[in-house]
Amino acid sequence: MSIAFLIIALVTLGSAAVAMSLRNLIHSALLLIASWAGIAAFYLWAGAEFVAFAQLLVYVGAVSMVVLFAVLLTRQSRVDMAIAPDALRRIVAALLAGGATLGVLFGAVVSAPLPIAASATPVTVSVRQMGQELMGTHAAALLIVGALLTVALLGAIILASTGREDPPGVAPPAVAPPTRKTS
Amino acid sequence: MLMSVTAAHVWLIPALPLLAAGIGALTPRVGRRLAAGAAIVALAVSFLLSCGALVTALADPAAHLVHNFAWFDLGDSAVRLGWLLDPLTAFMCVMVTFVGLLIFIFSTGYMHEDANFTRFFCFLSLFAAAMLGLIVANSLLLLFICWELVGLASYLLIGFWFHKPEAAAAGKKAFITTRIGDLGLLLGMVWLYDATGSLLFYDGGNGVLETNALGALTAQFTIGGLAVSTAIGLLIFCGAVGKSGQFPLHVWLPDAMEGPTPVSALIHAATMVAAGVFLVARVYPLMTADLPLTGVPLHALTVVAAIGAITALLGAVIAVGQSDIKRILAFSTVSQLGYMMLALGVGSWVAAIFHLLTHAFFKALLFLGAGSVIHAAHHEQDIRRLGGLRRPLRVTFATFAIGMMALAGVPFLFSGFWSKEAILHAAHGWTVSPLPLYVALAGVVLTAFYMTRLVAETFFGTPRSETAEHAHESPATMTVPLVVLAIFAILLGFLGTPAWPWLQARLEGRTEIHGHSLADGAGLMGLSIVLVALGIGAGWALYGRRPRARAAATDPIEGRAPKLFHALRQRLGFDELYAATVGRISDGLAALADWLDRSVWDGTIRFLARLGVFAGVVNREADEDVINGGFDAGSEGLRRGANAYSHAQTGDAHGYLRVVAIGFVMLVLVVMLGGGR
Amino acid sequence: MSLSPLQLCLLFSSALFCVGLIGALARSNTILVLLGVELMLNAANINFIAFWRFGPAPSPATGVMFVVFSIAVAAAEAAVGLALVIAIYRHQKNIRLQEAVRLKG
Amino acid sequence: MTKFPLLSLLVFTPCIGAAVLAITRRASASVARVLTLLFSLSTLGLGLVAAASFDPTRTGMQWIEQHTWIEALNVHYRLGLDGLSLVLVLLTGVVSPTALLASWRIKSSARAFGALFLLLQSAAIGVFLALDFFHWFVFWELSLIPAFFLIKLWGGPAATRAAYQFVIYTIGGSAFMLLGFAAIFAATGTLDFIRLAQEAADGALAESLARAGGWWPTAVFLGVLLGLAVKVPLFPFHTWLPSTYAEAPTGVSMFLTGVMSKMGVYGFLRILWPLFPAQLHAVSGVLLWLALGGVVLGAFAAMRQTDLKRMIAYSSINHLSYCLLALFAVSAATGGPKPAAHAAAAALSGTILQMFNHGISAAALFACVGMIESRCDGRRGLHDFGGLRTVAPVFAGLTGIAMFSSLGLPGLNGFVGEFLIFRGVFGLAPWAAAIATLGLLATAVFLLTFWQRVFHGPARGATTAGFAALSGVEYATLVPLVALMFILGIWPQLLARLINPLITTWAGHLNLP
Repeated sequence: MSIAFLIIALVTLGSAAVAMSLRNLIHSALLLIASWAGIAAFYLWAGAEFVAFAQLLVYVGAVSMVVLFAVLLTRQSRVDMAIAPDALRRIVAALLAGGATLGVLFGAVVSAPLPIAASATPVTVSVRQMGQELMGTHAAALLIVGALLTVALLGAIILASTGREDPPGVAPPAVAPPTRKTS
Repeated sequence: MLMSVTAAHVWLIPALPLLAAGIGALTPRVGRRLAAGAAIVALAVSFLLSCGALVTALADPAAHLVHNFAWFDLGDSAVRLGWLLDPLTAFMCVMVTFVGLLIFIFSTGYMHEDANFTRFFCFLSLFAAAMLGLIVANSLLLLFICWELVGLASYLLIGFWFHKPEAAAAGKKAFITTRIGDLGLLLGMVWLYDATGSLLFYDGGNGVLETNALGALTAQFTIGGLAVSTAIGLLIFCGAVGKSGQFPLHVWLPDAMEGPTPVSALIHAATMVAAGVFLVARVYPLMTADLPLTGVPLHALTVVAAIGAITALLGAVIAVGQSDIKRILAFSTVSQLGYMMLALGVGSWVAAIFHLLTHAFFKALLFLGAGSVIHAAHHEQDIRRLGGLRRPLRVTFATFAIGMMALAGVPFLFSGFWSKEAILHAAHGWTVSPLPLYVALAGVVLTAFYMTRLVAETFFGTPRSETAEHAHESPATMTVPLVVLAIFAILLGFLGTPAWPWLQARLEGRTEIHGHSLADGAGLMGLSIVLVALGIGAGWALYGRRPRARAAATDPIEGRAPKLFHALRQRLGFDELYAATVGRISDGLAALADWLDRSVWDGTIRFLARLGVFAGVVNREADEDVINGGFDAGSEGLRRGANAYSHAQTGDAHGYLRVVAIGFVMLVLVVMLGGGR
Repeated sequence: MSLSPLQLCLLFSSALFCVGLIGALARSNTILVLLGVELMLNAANINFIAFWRFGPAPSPATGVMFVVFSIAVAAAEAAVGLALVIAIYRHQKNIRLQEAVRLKG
Repeated sequence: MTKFPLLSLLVFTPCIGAAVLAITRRASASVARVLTLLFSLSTLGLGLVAAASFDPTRTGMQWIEQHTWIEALNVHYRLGLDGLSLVLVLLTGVVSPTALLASWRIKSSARAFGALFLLLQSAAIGVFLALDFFHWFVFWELSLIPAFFLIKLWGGPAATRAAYQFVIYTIGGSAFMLLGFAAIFAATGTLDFIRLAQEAADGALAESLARAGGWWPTAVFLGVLLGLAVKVPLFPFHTWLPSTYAEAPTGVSMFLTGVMSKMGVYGFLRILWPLFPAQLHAVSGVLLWLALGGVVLGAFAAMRQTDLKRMIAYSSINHLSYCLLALFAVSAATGGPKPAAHAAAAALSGTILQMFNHGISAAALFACVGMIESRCDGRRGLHDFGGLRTVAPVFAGLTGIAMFSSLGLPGLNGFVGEFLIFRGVFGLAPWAAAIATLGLLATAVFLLTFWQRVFHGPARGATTAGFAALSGVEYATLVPLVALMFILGIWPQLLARLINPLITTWAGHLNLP
């Protein structure tokens, strides 16, 4: 097994774990960007270049920015950041649940009689091939994903922008009630 | 002297008292004269008819004159009943009507102050009708019907003073105890009906007591190798055991003394209790049918003899320990009925009937004498509190003494002596076992002893209570019957002496009389005379020479053997024994049945209902609205479930996620462990 | 014992999944919870690639296509999720998940 | 003569009475009572007409009426009368008016009570006369509706529960019966009792049922058995009975025990036994034990009751079990090697006589308890009274006669039936007769206990306050019943004449198909 994989895995897991445990959200976000980059590296290592680039673009580029914006938009005072009284209990519960999941998954993976790779040579997929696949076999899925993204972005805008221009006491515009309700 | 009464007319003998009973039932309380008059006149006419019937029967004593008729249709035949006239019937009829008539007359004096006077005569007439019907019946079914009616009348009369709880309880006890025996009789009857297709005693060759039927009955065998005739005979005997107060169903008879004294005299001494003896005598051909059989485990008559012997001894022994004047006489009745059964068992039914007839007279005399004493002493029945009554109650004393000597078997002059001799003679001649003879001889001593005790305590010595001091003789309506009965208690014996056994011969259907010299059975007779003397002497020595001084003084026997005396006073614990066994068992069975009902059957149903098969069938909780209750319960359950589930919706995203994680872990584990590979 | 590359990759993805899960369960900050979920999604994507690369019968592009779509959906999810975070913040002036319970039944 | 629709008149006159009562809104209570009584008496009158013109030597149905009703389903309106039906119609005719008289003083709305009662009476007669299962079942179920309302609206404190229990339990049972008959109809295409009985005798019925599967005849038989067993009731399906009888108003209790319980026994005799002789024979051993359970445990359970009405209700279980005991004994002996025609004739006659006699005496006893109850503020506990005979000797006498009739004293009506049943059962199954005597004994014990506690001893409890003398209406209730007890006890030929040829025919054809 290549050293590269091990390094990638360690970096990815390490940065993700540290990100999840830090109190500073900006740090957490930055470490997660590292983690996502690690995953992109894994994709490259595995021979899925297109996916790796997609990962970089979407996560490292876009999602991270959204996260940072969200963090900045929701800055809280120090008092608010105080650890909730039941935090410890929750953490223990989380560790137990996570540990159990980990154990079960590891056990499953190790004990599963997975077939050994049939071909040692990696199969490469050219961008042209991908394009043909996307527009051919998976055309419907592509359209649906497009629609989904559009709807999601519209929804995100509506959710995030609610009531900005509403004077207090006046009935919200037609789009507002569902927003209010869901929030 | 009389019109000739044939079998077709014999139904009039019971019908007249029945009519009188109907009149008595419909007469208002003020109509005392009408009710009593109707009863007495009816019975008097019945007596005359009975005499006519006796004349007819004696003209041809061997014949069984019958008159049969269909009661109702059944299948391709019919259920038939009938009337019978033969010497047995005729003698019994005369005895019952005559003794009954005297007791009716006595009752007009004895019951004079009772508010329910008319009712009393109604019941007495009903009893007389049923008893006479029983006697003239030519069908076991008709006999059974009258038998039960006799029991009803007895029940009503024992409980006549129903406001006394003891009287009401005694009536119930008598009815139920005798009914136990009657169920045996019922089974015997249906068995007989099933086996022979008829219940008529005599029916021109087709009756159950005639050769054809008896042959068929002895040819079949049943459980335990018994001949069918034996089994049926024993079942019928069960009825006799109940009615005649034989061991082990004798417990009701002493309690029956709660009734008015004339009732005790008529029903529980002279007539009804003798019905058992009469029944066995009536079906005697059936009882004896198995005697020729050899190799059968048991003959019916052996059981009869054994039960009779046990009862004769038991009654006499217990009588020694009693102190109520009527209870002593009651146990003496039990004992004497035992003698009669013994006589039947050892094969001499004529001796039994002879003793039945004489006993009826002298026991009725004794009871009426006791009634006279009780009446005179203002309802004081305890002999320890009486005493010295021979002076104020001269007639009563004289007649009572005659009755006592007849019962004790004082030789030659008194009827009881002759009939008892006949029984002893028969027991002596029984080849199966000598035990009945020994028992009977022991009973002779005891009888003489306790009767002497009774007379000595009651009539001799000094009065031991207020009431006894102020006793005065009863009115003529009461003393005249005593005198008449006393005369018959003496005379009747001469109808059946060994020298001139007229009665026995007629009963057996013979016209010629084979007398034999008294010397033939002189040994046995001498022995019994000695025993009687012994009993009377012992009684006089203990109770007569030094009379009781105070009511509370201890009994001489009690002083010598207190435990024995106490046991005798407690009647050897039979009541307690039955209460502890039969009573307990039936209570337990009742509790079980009730519990089964409440818990098991109802519980099963309710369980089914709960299962929702028919929601709310027995839903006690949803009392008001059972069906809606079922629906309500269902929707309430749904609502509760939804509530509980909505409590799971905490809104806590972490919680949800945790649950998902745990669920995932479980799923994977299940897949792994379940081998889902 | 020796592990095949496929198993190693799967172990890696499992670990990443659990890190995400623990983060999502342990942290009270809604943004971090979302990021934990994001990590779990990524772990799933890694599985797709691993099976595509080392699996028994690799078809030319299926695994890759799956991941592409998955990333697209994840992007949409992240956008909506973070918008929700902002909406929550506007309501309760913090983003503690355990306080956002007003939708409970 | 056959043109005259006598039987329809019998069935529907009470129905018309109910309708008349329903529309005469302004009739006063006393007018309503008299109207009810008159319409109710019509059954007795028409029943006597039928009895007078009845030809007992013909064993088939008489006065048959037949009209096509629902052609598509081959359902006909068919009525007929034989000895069995006639006896039961007469019983209804006697019990119904007396039950009405016993309810003469009900507190509220005599009109509604009368209408419902007449409907009930009509349904009962319909059951006894119908010859086609379709409307037989309609009458059978119809009887429940008025009974339900009568119990619920005029009953005691726990009447609602008792009414529901009664109706649901009975309907539950008859649902199975309906299913059974649906299967029969599907297999044979007819619901005519007589034709079905014919087919059953030939063995064709079981055959056509068995075409659907070998267990079908048994299943259908069990369904019908269950429906009837609940109605009679057969032990242990009797648990609805004591509370129902105890809670119902007195008149309705009289009708329930006097007539409705007979509907079940009638069903056994008219439907189950003729249609399923082989199946009944196969299970008659078990059923004999169940009937014995009813005889013995019913009587013993009565010993434990302290509520007089419940006690008499249990005695009803005991008495009705005698009927079933006899029938099952006959069925058990059917097809056996022993020529048992005589015993069977006795058992079957006993059953029918017992039905009539029990109807009379149980109704009278309920009437007596109702009279006690109405005078003592609704108290009817065994220990609430004492010395009643001192204050009310005539009433005590009448109650005593009813009681002794119930315990089978010879000379009164109860004896004849019981004697015949014992005679028959002994010939067919001797052990059963021997065990059943226990029931006789226990009956004597609890009835005498009743009599002793309530009527004897010093006056105490509710009795000390006095006891009003019987009114004319109450005499009119009790005296006819008591008179019948004497008449039938002394002259049973009166009824035996009507049923004997029929019984003889039945007993002569005890064959299995």
